[in-house]
Amino acid sequence: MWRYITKRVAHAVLVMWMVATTVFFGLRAVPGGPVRGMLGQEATEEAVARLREDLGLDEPLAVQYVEWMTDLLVGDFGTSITSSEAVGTLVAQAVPKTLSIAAFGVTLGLLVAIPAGVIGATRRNEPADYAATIAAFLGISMPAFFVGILLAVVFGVWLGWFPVVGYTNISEGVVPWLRGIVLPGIAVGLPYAAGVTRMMRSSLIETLDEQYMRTARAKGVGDSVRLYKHAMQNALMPVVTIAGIQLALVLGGTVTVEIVFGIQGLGRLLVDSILERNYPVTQVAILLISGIFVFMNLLVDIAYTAIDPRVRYGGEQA
Amino acid sequence: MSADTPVGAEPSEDPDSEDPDSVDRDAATPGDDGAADDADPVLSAEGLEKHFEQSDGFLDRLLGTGGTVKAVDGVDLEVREGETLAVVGESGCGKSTLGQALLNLHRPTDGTVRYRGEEITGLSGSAMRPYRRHLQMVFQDPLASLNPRKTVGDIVIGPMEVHDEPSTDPDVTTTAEVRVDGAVTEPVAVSVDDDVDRAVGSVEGVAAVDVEVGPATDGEGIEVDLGEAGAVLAATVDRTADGYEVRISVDASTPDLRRYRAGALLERVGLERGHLDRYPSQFSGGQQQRVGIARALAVEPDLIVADEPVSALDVSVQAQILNLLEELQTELGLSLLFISHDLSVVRQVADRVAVMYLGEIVETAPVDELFAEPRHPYTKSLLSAVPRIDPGDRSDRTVLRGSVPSPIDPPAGCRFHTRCPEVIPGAGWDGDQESFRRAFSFRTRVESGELEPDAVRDRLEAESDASATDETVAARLLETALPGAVDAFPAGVTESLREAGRLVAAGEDDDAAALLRETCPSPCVDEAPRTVETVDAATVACHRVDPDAPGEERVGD
Amino acid sequence: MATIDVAAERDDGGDPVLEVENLHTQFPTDRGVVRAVDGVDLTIESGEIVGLVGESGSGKSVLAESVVGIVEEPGEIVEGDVRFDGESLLAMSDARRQAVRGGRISMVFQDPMNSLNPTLTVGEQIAETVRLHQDVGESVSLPAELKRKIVGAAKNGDAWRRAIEMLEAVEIPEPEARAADFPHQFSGGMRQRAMIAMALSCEPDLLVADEPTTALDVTIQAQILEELEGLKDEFDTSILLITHDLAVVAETCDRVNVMYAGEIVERAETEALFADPQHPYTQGLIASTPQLDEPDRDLQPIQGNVPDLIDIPYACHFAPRCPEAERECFEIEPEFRPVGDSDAPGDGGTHEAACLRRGPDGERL
Amino acid sequence: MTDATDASADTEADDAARPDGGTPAYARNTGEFGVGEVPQEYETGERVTAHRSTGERIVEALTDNKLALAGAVTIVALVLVAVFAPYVAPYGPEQQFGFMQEPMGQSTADVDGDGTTETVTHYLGTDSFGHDILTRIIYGARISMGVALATVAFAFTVGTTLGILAGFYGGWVDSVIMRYIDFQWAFPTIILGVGIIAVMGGLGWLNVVVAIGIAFIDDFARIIRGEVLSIREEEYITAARAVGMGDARIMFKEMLPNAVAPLIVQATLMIPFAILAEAGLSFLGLGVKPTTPTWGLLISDGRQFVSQAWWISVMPGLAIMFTVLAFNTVGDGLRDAFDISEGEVN
Repeated sequence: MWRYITKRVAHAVLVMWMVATTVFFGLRAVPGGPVRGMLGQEATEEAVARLREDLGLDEPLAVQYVEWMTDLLVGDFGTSITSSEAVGTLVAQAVPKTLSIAAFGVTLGLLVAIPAGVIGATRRNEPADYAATIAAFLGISMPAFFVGILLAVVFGVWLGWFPVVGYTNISEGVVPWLRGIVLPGIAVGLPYAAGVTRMMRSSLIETLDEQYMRTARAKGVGDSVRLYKHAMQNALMPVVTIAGIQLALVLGGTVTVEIVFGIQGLGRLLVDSILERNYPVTQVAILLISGIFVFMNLLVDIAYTAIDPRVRYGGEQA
Repeated sequence: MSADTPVGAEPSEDPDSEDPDSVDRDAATPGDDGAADDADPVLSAEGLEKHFEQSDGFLDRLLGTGGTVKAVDGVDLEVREGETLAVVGESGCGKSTLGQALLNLHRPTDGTVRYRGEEITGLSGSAMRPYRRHLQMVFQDPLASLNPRKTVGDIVIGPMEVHDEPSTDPDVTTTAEVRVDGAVTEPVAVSVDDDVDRAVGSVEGVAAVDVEVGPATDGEGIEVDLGEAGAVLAATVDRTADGYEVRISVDASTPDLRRYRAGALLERVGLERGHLDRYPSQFSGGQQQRVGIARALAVEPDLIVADEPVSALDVSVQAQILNLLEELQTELGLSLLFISHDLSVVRQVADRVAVMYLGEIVETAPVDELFAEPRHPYTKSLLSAVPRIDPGDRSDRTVLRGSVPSPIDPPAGCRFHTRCPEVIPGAGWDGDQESFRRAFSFRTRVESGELEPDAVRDRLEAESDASATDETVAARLLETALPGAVDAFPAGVTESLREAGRLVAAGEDDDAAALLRETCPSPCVDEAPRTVETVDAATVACHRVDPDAPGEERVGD
Repeated sequence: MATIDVAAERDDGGDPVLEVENLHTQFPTDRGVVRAVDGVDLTIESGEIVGLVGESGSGKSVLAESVVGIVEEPGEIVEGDVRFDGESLLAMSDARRQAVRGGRISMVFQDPMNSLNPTLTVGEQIAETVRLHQDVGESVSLPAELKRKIVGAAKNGDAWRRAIEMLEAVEIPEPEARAADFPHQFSGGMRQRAMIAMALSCEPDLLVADEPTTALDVTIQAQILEELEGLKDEFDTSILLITHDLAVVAETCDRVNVMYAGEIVERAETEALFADPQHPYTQGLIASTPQLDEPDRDLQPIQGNVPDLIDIPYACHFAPRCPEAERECFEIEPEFRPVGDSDAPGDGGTHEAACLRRGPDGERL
Repeated sequence: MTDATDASADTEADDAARPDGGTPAYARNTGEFGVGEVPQEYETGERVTAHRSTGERIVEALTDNKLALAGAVTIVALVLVAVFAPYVAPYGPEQQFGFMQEPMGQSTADVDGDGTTETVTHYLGTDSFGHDILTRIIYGARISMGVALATVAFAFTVGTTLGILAGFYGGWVDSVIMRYIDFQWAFPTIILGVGIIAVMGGLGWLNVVVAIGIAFIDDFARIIRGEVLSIREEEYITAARAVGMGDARIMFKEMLPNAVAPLIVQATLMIPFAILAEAGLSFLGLGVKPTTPTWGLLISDGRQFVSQAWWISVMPGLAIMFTVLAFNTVGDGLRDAFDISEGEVN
């Protein structure tokens, strides 16, 4: 088991290193150089030269690279061009917002998807199954920001249950914080839940046809025990993998939903920095979002060992 | 076990540019049974090894995880002209890997493979292609070995396209078997072009065309009927002074020729020409296997490696396929490497048998000798384990204990020592063979590390609700792991066995193993047995049979 | 779900352990109705090993599933009866039927690789059977079972100890340690032994073994068959052994039923059947089975293939492949008739075959 | 003799003890019907399961799965609407009417340029600039669908070739491609798209196609590699190698016909993701130029007016939903027809 986990951690570190390297080179590949990109066409040559210097862009590439890496490790992300605040502080405000929306979306998604998948599989071709399948289909077909807008219109504007704009920090009380992230959370969580429901349903249907389920039936095990004790854990294995992969949907969703609900999260930060050509912020934002994604997947991998004994207890004894 | 694909084989594959068939197929008269000792064997292997790397990806290698699976670990064998050599062994002994390694479908890790004396070890891609036409393969799963999206015709024609068949073979003589209807009075001389063997398959070096000559329906002259072959052959008749001259020549495009040959092959294996355009899923298991055989025959190979060809079939269909293989072998002079786990099928089909255990050949012998008096203990146990229909044939059965060890780290010395009922007592053992075997099996159990004293302690405490001392745990360990009574041993032995039990109970497995190695040593563990050539060209790898094997004179078993 | 304790009601009356009478099990498919079991009669006396031999597609596995009552959707038993110890299984209430299934009738399957649940330890899977059918005072309710699964079962409960005893009975080395292992840590042979241990853990009256040794090597098969015979006596269980391997039947079974295309065509004491096979299909099967000690005789295969079990029009299902078929064979249902010479050793007049061209002089075609 | 069984092999008569195909030795007496012969009235024609080519299987999947059929019809309608937008759309894309009219609302304008104003109904209402929303959606369909199909085509070609090479050759080729896929997988689609657009500078649909196209390469490559790996282990591929076929022939003649089905299903299921991704980018203002009316942009324009005129954003959103739903149902129907498991293609 520890071999599997160390392997996954090593893999995650490797991927993050590659992400950092790509961002480093991607930035330098901007047409006309990052500084020209930042200051725009009309900036004077000498202004461009000065900025290049204090951004350290004139040193040889290798030196820049080492510097970039060490800064990252130590957490010094440089300063934003437009607002000349330390990128670190900007990011520090944004991360909790994105994280809370994503976390709310994922937990809500799983709490809805797993039971829906089970109902879909156990009561096949009955009204409950059709309802779950149709809902899953709709969930997959709607972009997060559209769901966000719909929710904002219905629950925000018409019913007024939840705030439509803005994010209240957790420090000001859990309930207001929660009220603030319910709508964006659902908007982000719905497509995620849809994907997980479909996978849960088909995986459970396959598991119920397995040979060991017929053994359980031949042993006289009752239906409910057979479903929850014998089938569920086996059916969850592919679902956990898909839940990991589909996290990309959630994080992608937060970017657009933050715009809909006017929340200054990582996504918003990223988009604004691109529009303002504020590259130091852009590169850190991309790095962090990928970082969250890779870390979440690492958690999913570790959760997988809890579900699959074959991974926990190695190979076959003689 | 990640299959090891030929990496870097150049992708461009152009059948026409392959170098001319460098190996002249000396049409040795096929079908002469028994070993033509002077001629090279059709296929031979010396010290052949194939190991699979267990770790998949450089992260694994980094962390040094995963061992190597020694699927084939030093095999010598040869298949002679027109002979059926059977390789028999239980699942996991590496017989399938051996079959594929011989044909370079797995790149051998070590050792050499020769086809008619020429080395072909490790050849890949186009270098191996000329040899592949002589070495074909039939597979275990009838349906899975046929491409589901291709018609049976395409499947059988495939090999012809790859090897640019049907090409004429200068050594094959073409003749005509002429039957002239009585009504034709004048003499009829029939000549056959010598490339007609492209259309009609050759049997024992001769390609014969059936020609029927009868009176022409429209009055005068004659009419030639070539039967089915008429589709691809043309008969030109010209009138001469003293009768008729008929010339038979090939009159079809290569694709048509291939389709005709494919049709003939299907009929040869017991299917119908009409099946050419069907898909594999539209046939029964037996019929699918016949298509597999037809594909193997498409390029008239010398040798066919049949990997468990009948294991997936029902008994009655199995018999049909076995008879078909036998007929084809006698008629076409094929050599056959027959891989199977079913001893009754092997007895029915084989001329010589090689018994394989955990990557090594432990015994080879002509089939009658092997079944009449097997020499290697494993072969004996295998034979005795097979259930018999006729009660008369059932002798007392020696049932092997334990299961096959894992090929990742096979047991030291003779690989069968962990299960061998006739393990040889080392020097200084003054008890009888049976008591040595019992002590020795306790030793292998301790060495395998399977004994878990604390699980035994839990059980004892659960049963007796009193805390279990080392003494009671040791006693229970001995009771379960040592077959038979503890004290039925020569003097010092019982004491050291009990001591070993106590050591294990105290968690000192290594000391216990060391003590047992002293108490009951055996040459079977210290040294790997040599493969000894016994009287009638049979080989055995066992100390018992090796005249100058190490260790004390053997106690009569 | 209260456990109805059926163990106590074991009566040793005259009834045979199992009586199958004119059983029909069918599978409706879009191509037509597959008559997997097409009118089968079968009896098993107490303490007997009865063999059911036939090729794939003969319906023998469906017959086994019908007896145990786990026929998969959309299959169903449409006609006939299955009586266990004289009481009809089909008429039983679901709760009672479920108590019998696993408690007094248990089953072992062919494929050891995934007959055991990969997420539960072997000991737990056996202990579960014991809890379900023996009064060990451990609850089998869903919450209790889930707690056991998540928190881990108590290692000193009666059910767990019983599980270890069963593993020891089937000669699995170090049963205490192995009980806590997962199925993927067992070899094929050991998994099949664990299945047998599970099936025998409640001392059932009938063990249905569907090709138990087909997927195993011959040396492991010998071990398991030898153990099976020993366990039969130790647990006083009758066994229905289903296989396609004639030699296994010849060595292990007391009586044999030969099944072809949904029907039983011949039944007899084992010795009589192999000494003097009567039905053309049985003769064909024996003639096409390679035998270790008679290599010189040539195999005589049965030509053709097993028929598609969808509405076979002709009476005797073997007629098209039978070398002796007459027109009547296609029209008249072949009834069972005594065929062996009753004074042959071990025949006892029970050697019957369903073939118009066999039987006492008067009735033969 | 209709039985497609073993026609008596045409070897010469063997020794009498074992006539092949004739009556076996154990037969006690010879009946009127030999082996394989059946009386006339019991002739059961040989039941052969029909073989359906990939095309037939697609048609069959759509006909008997009602949902998939509905999806297919919607897609065809959408494509027609997109192609013939100028003729289908009630008004010109830039024509302006009353601002923020209710759906089904009326407004008066000089539509046909003859000086007189007519009353005009807006089925879906008008947006903040007075454009008719239905017209904008119809023109928007062109870009959204066009970009989506181009993106999938781009990702399909690059991703499939990478996947086949990695799957077939294995060894270092496989691990290099897999490392690239692992790395790219770390970026959620939108993030990678945004990043690429930032690097490429400038908006416009070509940048969007390349950005999302690159972002989808890893999905295609990973799934096709899995497919090729499983096909490579099949026995008929070992048989092809045993016959002596070269790598190129095995890859394209033996493997590809079997990989076509999952490829089709994966492509169909990726189109909706492409539509959503393009809409996302346009919504962020990083996609196409503001002048081109894609659905994402329409929603983004309507965002500020959500409280007064909710329909400006909702209507294009519904358009996206129906299109994506259609593709999903067709994709699902095909997946069932080719009986590919959900895990294989998601």
